[in-house]
Amino acid sequence: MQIRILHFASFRDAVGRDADVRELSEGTRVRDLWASLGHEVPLFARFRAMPPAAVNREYVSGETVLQDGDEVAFLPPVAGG
Amino acid sequence: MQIRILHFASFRDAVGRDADVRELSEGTRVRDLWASLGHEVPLFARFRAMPPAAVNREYVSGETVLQDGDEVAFLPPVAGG
Amino acid sequence: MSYLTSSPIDVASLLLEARDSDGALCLFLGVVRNENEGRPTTGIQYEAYGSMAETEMERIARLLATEFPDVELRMQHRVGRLSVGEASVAVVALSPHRSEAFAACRAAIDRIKTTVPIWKKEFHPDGSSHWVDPTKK
Amino acid sequence: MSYLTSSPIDVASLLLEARDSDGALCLFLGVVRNENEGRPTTGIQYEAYGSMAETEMERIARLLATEFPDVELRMQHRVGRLSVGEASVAVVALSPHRSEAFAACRAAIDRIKTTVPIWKKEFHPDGSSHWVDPTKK
Repeated sequence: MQIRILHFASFRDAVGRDADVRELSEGTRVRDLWASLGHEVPLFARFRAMPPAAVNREYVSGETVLQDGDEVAFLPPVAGG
Repeated sequence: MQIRILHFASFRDAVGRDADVRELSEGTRVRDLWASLGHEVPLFARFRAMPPAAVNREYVSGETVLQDGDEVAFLPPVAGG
Repeated sequence: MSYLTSSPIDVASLLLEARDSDGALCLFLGVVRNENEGRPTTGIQYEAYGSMAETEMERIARLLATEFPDVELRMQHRVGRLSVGEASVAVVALSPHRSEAFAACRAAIDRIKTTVPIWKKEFHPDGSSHWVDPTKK
Repeated sequence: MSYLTSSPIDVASLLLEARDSDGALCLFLGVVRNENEGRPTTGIQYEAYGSMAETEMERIARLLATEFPDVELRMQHRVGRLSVGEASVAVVALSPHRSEAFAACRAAIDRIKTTVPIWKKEFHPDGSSHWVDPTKK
């Protein structure tokens, strides 16, 4: 199955792109995806805990199982206002 | 000595005028003036306690001794805002 | 600028020109409602002991400047006959951070309502009217 | 109306048209300051995860409508590059009485800052810039 990952703010700067498309095996959880990104992005590897994550524009927990077509984002600390 | 009394809102309605000039003897306190008004204005006689009073546009206590030329006002419950 | 006005409050101009250090602005507007204490209202007449009201609002401003040294405060109270939907009072508090802006704005309107010699007469649909007494609730 | 805007926030239009039952209006404006955490700032770039930010602000509005049933809430957040003195966010709470107007307005801005996916990059006089991380204080 295929999912889309969006990168924002400092995470986009660290990845160097604002989006990635990725093939995942069935049953992949949000936290599995974060762990695999940690092998590619040095900034991500430095996080002790997974940052807030969203699937299809809603906050989700790391246990959420990803589905084909999902839009996933890991969110740097928000700073609106 | 002579003082001026201003009447506002419901107190003006009760008195029928918005100001009075009055001759007072030396040493008259604010609360003495209120008591004497109570003999003339039925609404005032119904007050158990003296309402807030101002002399020359500042809140004062009933013990304040009036001076010649003072501008005195007894204030109905304020309701700004 | 005087604190009392008999013209409609110019809210836009009260909001203008924050200091460069201001990160937060809190505005409170009191608005004439269509009912009070369950009775329908068509309008309100605000009457002030003008010179004392100015003195008293200046005193409130001075005290709040001491309590909230980083806050710039602007206040205006309307007098005269107002219709439903018109603003009777405006308070603007500007400050570097939002906590003091909210706190100073709230403190200002609370004190205005408690100590400034302003009275209001409410008018009702049947043509009757009465002076509002907030102590009788 | 969408919650995000890339144009200057039109505060006047956010203040328009109280309901006849509204006696209180509380506006909060977040404004770009000239310094943050002791460092001078020349401007801020606001970036949003737009579609999710809209969803999240809608969720905040829905929750606050439950917590403050008498309050009408209006919110807008600016995105893009802003200069010192420009408004980045506006919250308006209208209600019959002032307590709920203040409380709902404060709750809204607090939640916007906590959960809406918006980020800001601060620019400094020396040309450098950095993403603000409120968790590192």
